[in-house]
Amino acid sequence: MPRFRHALSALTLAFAATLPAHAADLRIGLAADVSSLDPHFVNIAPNIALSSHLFESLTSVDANGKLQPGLATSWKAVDPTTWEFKLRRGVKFHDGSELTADDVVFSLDRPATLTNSPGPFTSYTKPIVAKQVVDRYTVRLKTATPYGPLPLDVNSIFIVSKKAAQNATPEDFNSGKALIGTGPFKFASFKRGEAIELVRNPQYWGEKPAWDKVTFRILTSDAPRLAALLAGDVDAIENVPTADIARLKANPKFVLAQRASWRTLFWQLDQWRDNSPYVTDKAGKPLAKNPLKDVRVRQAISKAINRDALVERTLEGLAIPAGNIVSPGILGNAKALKPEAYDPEGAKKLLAAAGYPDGFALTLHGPNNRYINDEQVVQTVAQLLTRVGIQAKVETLPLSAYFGKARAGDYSVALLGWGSLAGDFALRSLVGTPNPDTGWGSWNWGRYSNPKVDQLVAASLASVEPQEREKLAEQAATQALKDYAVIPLYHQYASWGLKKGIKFTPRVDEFSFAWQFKPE
Amino acid sequence: MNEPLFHARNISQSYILANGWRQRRSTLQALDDVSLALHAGEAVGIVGESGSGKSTLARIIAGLLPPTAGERFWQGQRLPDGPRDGIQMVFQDAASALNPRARVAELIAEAPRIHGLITGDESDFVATQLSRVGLDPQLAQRYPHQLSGGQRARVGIARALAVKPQLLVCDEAVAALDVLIQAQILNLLQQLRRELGLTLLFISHDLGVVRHLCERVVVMHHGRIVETAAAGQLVGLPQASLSRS
Amino acid sequence: MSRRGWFSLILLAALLLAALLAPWLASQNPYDLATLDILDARLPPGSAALDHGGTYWLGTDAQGRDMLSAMLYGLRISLTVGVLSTLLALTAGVVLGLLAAWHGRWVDALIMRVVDIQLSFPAILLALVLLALTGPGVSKIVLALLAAQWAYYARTARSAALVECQKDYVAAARLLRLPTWRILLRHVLPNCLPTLLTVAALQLAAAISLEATLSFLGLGLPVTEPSLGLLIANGFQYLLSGRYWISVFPGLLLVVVLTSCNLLADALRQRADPREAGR
Amino acid sequence: MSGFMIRRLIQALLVLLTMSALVFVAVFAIGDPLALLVDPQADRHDIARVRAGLGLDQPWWVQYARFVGAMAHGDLGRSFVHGEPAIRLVLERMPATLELAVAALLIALLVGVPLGLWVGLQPRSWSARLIDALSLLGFSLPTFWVGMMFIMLFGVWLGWLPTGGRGETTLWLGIPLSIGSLDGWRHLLLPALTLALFKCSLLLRLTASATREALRQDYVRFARARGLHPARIVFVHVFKNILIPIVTVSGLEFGSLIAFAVVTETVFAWPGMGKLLIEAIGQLDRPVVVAYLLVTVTLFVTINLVVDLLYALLDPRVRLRSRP
Amino acid sequence: MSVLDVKDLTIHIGDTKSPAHAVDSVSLHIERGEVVALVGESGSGKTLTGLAIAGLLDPPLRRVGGEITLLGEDLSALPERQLRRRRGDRLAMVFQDPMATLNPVLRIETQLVETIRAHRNVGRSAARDEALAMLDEVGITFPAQRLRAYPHELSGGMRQRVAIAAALINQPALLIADEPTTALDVTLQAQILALIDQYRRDHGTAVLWITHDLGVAAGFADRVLVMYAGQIVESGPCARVLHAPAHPYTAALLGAIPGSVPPGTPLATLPGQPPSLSPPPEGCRFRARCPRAEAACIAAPPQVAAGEARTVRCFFPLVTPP
Repeated sequence: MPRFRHALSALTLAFAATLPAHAADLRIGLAADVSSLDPHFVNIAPNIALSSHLFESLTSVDANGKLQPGLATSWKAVDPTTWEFKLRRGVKFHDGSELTADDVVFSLDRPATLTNSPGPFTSYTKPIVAKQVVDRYTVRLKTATPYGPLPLDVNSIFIVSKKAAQNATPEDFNSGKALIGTGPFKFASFKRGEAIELVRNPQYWGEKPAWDKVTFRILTSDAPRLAALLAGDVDAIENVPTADIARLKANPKFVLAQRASWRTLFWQLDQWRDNSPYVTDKAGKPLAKNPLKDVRVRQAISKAINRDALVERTLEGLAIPAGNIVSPGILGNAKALKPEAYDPEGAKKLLAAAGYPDGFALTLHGPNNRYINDEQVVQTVAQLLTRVGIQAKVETLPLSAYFGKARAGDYSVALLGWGSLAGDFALRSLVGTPNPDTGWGSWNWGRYSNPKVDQLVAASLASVEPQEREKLAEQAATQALKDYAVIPLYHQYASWGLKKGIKFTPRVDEFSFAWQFKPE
Repeated sequence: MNEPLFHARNISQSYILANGWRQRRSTLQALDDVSLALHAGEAVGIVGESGSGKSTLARIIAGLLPPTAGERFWQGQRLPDGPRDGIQMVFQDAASALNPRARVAELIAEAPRIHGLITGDESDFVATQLSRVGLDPQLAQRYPHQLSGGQRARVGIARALAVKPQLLVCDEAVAALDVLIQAQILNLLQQLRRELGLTLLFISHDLGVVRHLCERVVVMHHGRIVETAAAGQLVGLPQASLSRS
Repeated sequence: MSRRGWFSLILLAALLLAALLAPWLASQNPYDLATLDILDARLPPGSAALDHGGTYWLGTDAQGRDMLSAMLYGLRISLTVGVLSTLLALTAGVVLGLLAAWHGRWVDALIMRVVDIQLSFPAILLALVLLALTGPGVSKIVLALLAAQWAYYARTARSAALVECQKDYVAAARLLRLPTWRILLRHVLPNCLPTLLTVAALQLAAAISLEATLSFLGLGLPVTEPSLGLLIANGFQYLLSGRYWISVFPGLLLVVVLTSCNLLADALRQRADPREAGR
Repeated sequence: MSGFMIRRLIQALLVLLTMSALVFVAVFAIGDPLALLVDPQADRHDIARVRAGLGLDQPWWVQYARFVGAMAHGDLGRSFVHGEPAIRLVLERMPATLELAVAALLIALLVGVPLGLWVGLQPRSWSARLIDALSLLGFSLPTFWVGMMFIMLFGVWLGWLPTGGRGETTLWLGIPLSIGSLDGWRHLLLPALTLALFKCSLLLRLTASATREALRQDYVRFARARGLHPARIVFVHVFKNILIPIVTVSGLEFGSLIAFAVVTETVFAWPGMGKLLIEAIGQLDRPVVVAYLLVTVTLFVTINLVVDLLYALLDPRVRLRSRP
Repeated sequence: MSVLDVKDLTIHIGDTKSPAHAVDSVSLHIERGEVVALVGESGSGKTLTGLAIAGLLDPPLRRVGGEITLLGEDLSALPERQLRRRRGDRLAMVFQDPMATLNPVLRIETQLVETIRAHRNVGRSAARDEALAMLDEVGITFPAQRLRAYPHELSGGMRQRVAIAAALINQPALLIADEPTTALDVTLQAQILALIDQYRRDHGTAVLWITHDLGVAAGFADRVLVMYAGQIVESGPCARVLHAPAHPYTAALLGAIPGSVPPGTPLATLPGQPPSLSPPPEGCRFRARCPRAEAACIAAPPQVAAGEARTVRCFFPLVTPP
């Protein structure tokens, strides 16, 4: 074999030739492992992504995050607390049986019965207090109070075949026995931690996918995943490592598909304690009061962050600076809110005005294995804060430890990334006044609390009128960000690497759906 | 005056041998009901082939090894287990009997210093002890490996004598030495015994050496004393067929 | 000692010195965020800094940190962790090993059973689980390494001490009625030292390597205290894209450290075992 | 013999109990597995329900006592994340790890022993000095770094071998193995080499010093005095003696190969038990961590036992004597 | 014709610049059926002489001169391959420690049979029969059972018998015995001596017996050679040398044996230690310890004065060799 020196082209030449893919086969390298094939067992993205190939929901979401008909062709609120869904007729499960309203009710009931699920889907089914089968193709769902996002919520609940799933165990799902859905693909095989194979469902009601067979390879480490693409072992990968974006772009054998995703990263700042644990003066002594409670300080921090440099250098262009809590195009994104301009002088002035002309010291906390280059982002921000006089230390932890501590309110300034298809949803969790009983503010680590915001969010969630809901959600966001309830950093990019000759429509929710890959 | 200086009564020693794999235990009787009395100023030899138990007996007498059964008496007083002032030992392998990381001076002076036996200057003390065993006091700053075999043997003797023992147990003290050096050490022991009035228990597999040095000889075989006699009148020794010409 | 031994000793001394003097040798304090400039991120070796006149001889990392400075400080941490855990484990192991050898019977049985159990479980797994328990940090990794390594020293110290205790000079010391502590510390221990030092040099390398490995796995040190292992790990993602310097240079330094420790161990072993000296 | 086995088993049990207690405390102390798994929108009741469902609402000692009780019945619990019996997840991954470890051990033996013999026999030749120096280097290279360098060299610069994953597997006696296909071999080679390098150096140095030691023995001199052919002296007299430490050490090192597979599997994305462990630690999937420990401890005990038996087989001095 | 004839054997230790002259111009010869004892203190060079004759010197030991003739063949000129064919066949050697000379992991049978088959084209089973007979000849009871045994299953005395059997199995003309009884008890010593003596009588084997023990030499050897500091200082028929030593060193050795004087009286001793041999002292190597030394002893090394059957390397011998 000749010795090639140019790494990337060498790899392609060497392997693309030796391992040709079948024309109608698609192999995708996934960045996260699928832990269970039971579509109702754990509510985590990799599982949902896979289940979406085999199952469908009443509603669906398109690449831009907009709600579309799914197994229901239409839905409407017949009264403020009752939603009626009309089912698509003639939809067949993989075993040939027809989808009926019974299957829908069974599927909506099922999450609550899985008692040992570590991440149940019950938060989506809980608003539904009653389910009513009107006829074979019509279902009515009742809520206790007016609830606008219900059609979006049911998008998360996959409709399974009652017959197949009724007495199935997780093992039955993982072996494929109970994996009977209506989706565009049928289950073929599952090698845990390695690969999942699906084949085309010829009876699919909608547009049939272009591929006879789809293989998902689990490649959780960045380098091997990229290498697999370069070597031709897979035709497409998700989550192209930032370090390799530029090289992939330059390589004519490959195509990069990118778009801003739904995930926004921002800082949560402690706004409830008078003595925040990680905020001190520069000598490490406690301060008289918590500077983060002062909106000028929060604004100063925002101004001190050079979002352009952060995006350009630390993320290698894989993000866009953010001034909003949800990404552009998503309900609740207020176009008037622009990213805060980099203004270190202004930041210093604000600090001085707030009574901290010499700054103070704080510790930034963040995860080190969750978001793109998260650890680096925290360090870069620390660097930038230090330049305006806020002496910043960095502490990053693995996700397993981080989220638990962050939710317990252990930190003063902590990094969080949030992906949501609706602004009011996000605001409810992130800036709503915390209330464990209602689930409001469950991720409001800084315990920002503003009744006005709460009101606007509640109104938005209760409105079953889309336009009105959008307006209210934007108002709520604008109000929260005016208070610097959180400090948005950027909207993360999602990127896919594709072999030339394959087209892909990038999705805002970062999912890699096989049917959205098409041969050119 | 008939009271012996040291008396060992009904000493027995057995070891349990455990087989690592099968945990089957067997007992090895190293000493079987041995009694021995040593009178002040006397030189007694113990001979026997290897495995006859003579070295075990020496260690029990010195207090290095607690016996399985039996008692030791010092001037009529029962001795507890463990070493006792007044009994010292000279070992077979002088190389292993001297701490390789201590200088000669430290080897000799360490114990007397701790027990408060040095009244004057310590280097004088060491010099005296060295000259007594016929060594040049200049050797005090040497390490054991810088000495010849004969010099090491002398240092071993000097160390034992430095704490003023009354009973000196010599366990094969000359066995590893070439015949010429052996002769020197034997001469030295004899001279010291005369000068200091030492009681000597001399253990050896070499009957010639024992006969040369001791008035009384004890013969051991398979852990028992099979014969005790004045050195000149020894009969019935198992290895008599090869006594030296 | 052999030429190789002296070479390794001098090399180690130089590394130690470099680590000690890191604040004066390094052009930048990689922990002082104010000296970093994100705009200098990931510059190749030999690049000039954008705003001040300096040169990044070994390039910069993703934060714009001078690699050479980061490596000097990383060396400092790696050596601190290695030396500290080795000293602690050596002390603990020696005390327990001597105790077991001298006392024998049930004390020996108890200590050695624990040692057996400990040694039947690979050090890396034990350290891994312990670190997962305690979280990252210099003191925590030192504790984890101590827990993972003391048993080696205890076993070595015990067997060496047993050999020494069989020797007649110990019997002579007992006959001379020297205090037990004196016999153990002044007579037995010095004679066990050559063996123990050999093991210590080997285990020093093992400790540094283990720390690097654990940091690589994300379980060792926090990102703000990057040891050589963490520097390597941080550069891993840039390896395929050709920005090798972020990972390769700290790796080379680590290899030099480990090799010199092992060279020293080799030389010490030859010294302790004169039969090996002819080589 | 049986006493010996019983002692070993008790030892294993103690290791397991200690380690699993540590893991229980660890998971309790580090964080909350639920924080990772529960849906972000979940409210307090949801979380409490899940917590109780997994038994995580109890203090760790209660959880531990329950675990020990269940373990006595052969139940190690279900993975929090996967919902399947934890032990099955680990066993599923075991063939990949064992295959990697066996391949590494074979490489280490096939390369290390002959070279070590050469170094031991000809310590003064320049080739032996070179091999000796290289082995010291190999001994000093951290496994994970070697893996990275291999990926860079063979995967990226030269493009000869894949950089990760397991490749194609074929079933042998119902166990998926890589060695049945070229693709499998190509994927196995780099991780196996990485894992083997340290052990190879270790075995090389061990063989060399054992050979030197054996050559100094009187029996070698006596064999020469009897006019035996040098080849017979080396390959029968010396080799049979050095085989004893080689087999003992390889056996014991096999255990550490399995442990170090954690690193190699992470670097090469090799889907074995080690990678599962790291993932499980990351997700605080306690049952899987404990099951991993159980499986490895069992493996280590078995290995130690096999080593003891081999030792007895090779060294007549410790052989079981037949009843007279 | 002598079985063995050694002329001016010289052995150096260490580097070429300042080697220790461990063995210096040693000459000796042994007749068929004769037992020659080579006596000396440790470090006198007696073992090296034995190893050199067998061609078993390894670096840093070097034979730098001398001729070794075995059965009329000059061994010193032979390449190692040829020399190997002689070892174990025409000449054999046994060593001091019976615990270490047999390979612990090979059966007795293997070690005996390989020795036969290394030199003679004999079938495996025939070789086994020979081995059995040899074990019987060296006085091992239940030889068939012992043949299957491993060395550790035998006692020390039995092991030395097996080693001797392995050495003698090809009926060598010369047996070099390097202190084979030192590690054994006196009773066993006597048995081994008797065994070798018997074998010599039966087969006419010449024996070079290396020992530090004049006592052993006295009862057994025909002739005795006394070595001091790498040189043979006296040689002659055993009885005459021991009865009337000519060299002062020999006399000192005899005088140092307990029993040579009445119990309680001092033994004769020599002051000092053997000299360093790198380089060896000028003149007589013994002079520093010699009670008879005079100026002449410093000036030049004494030449060997040879009588009919005795030699002595001394200017002032105690008796003149006849």
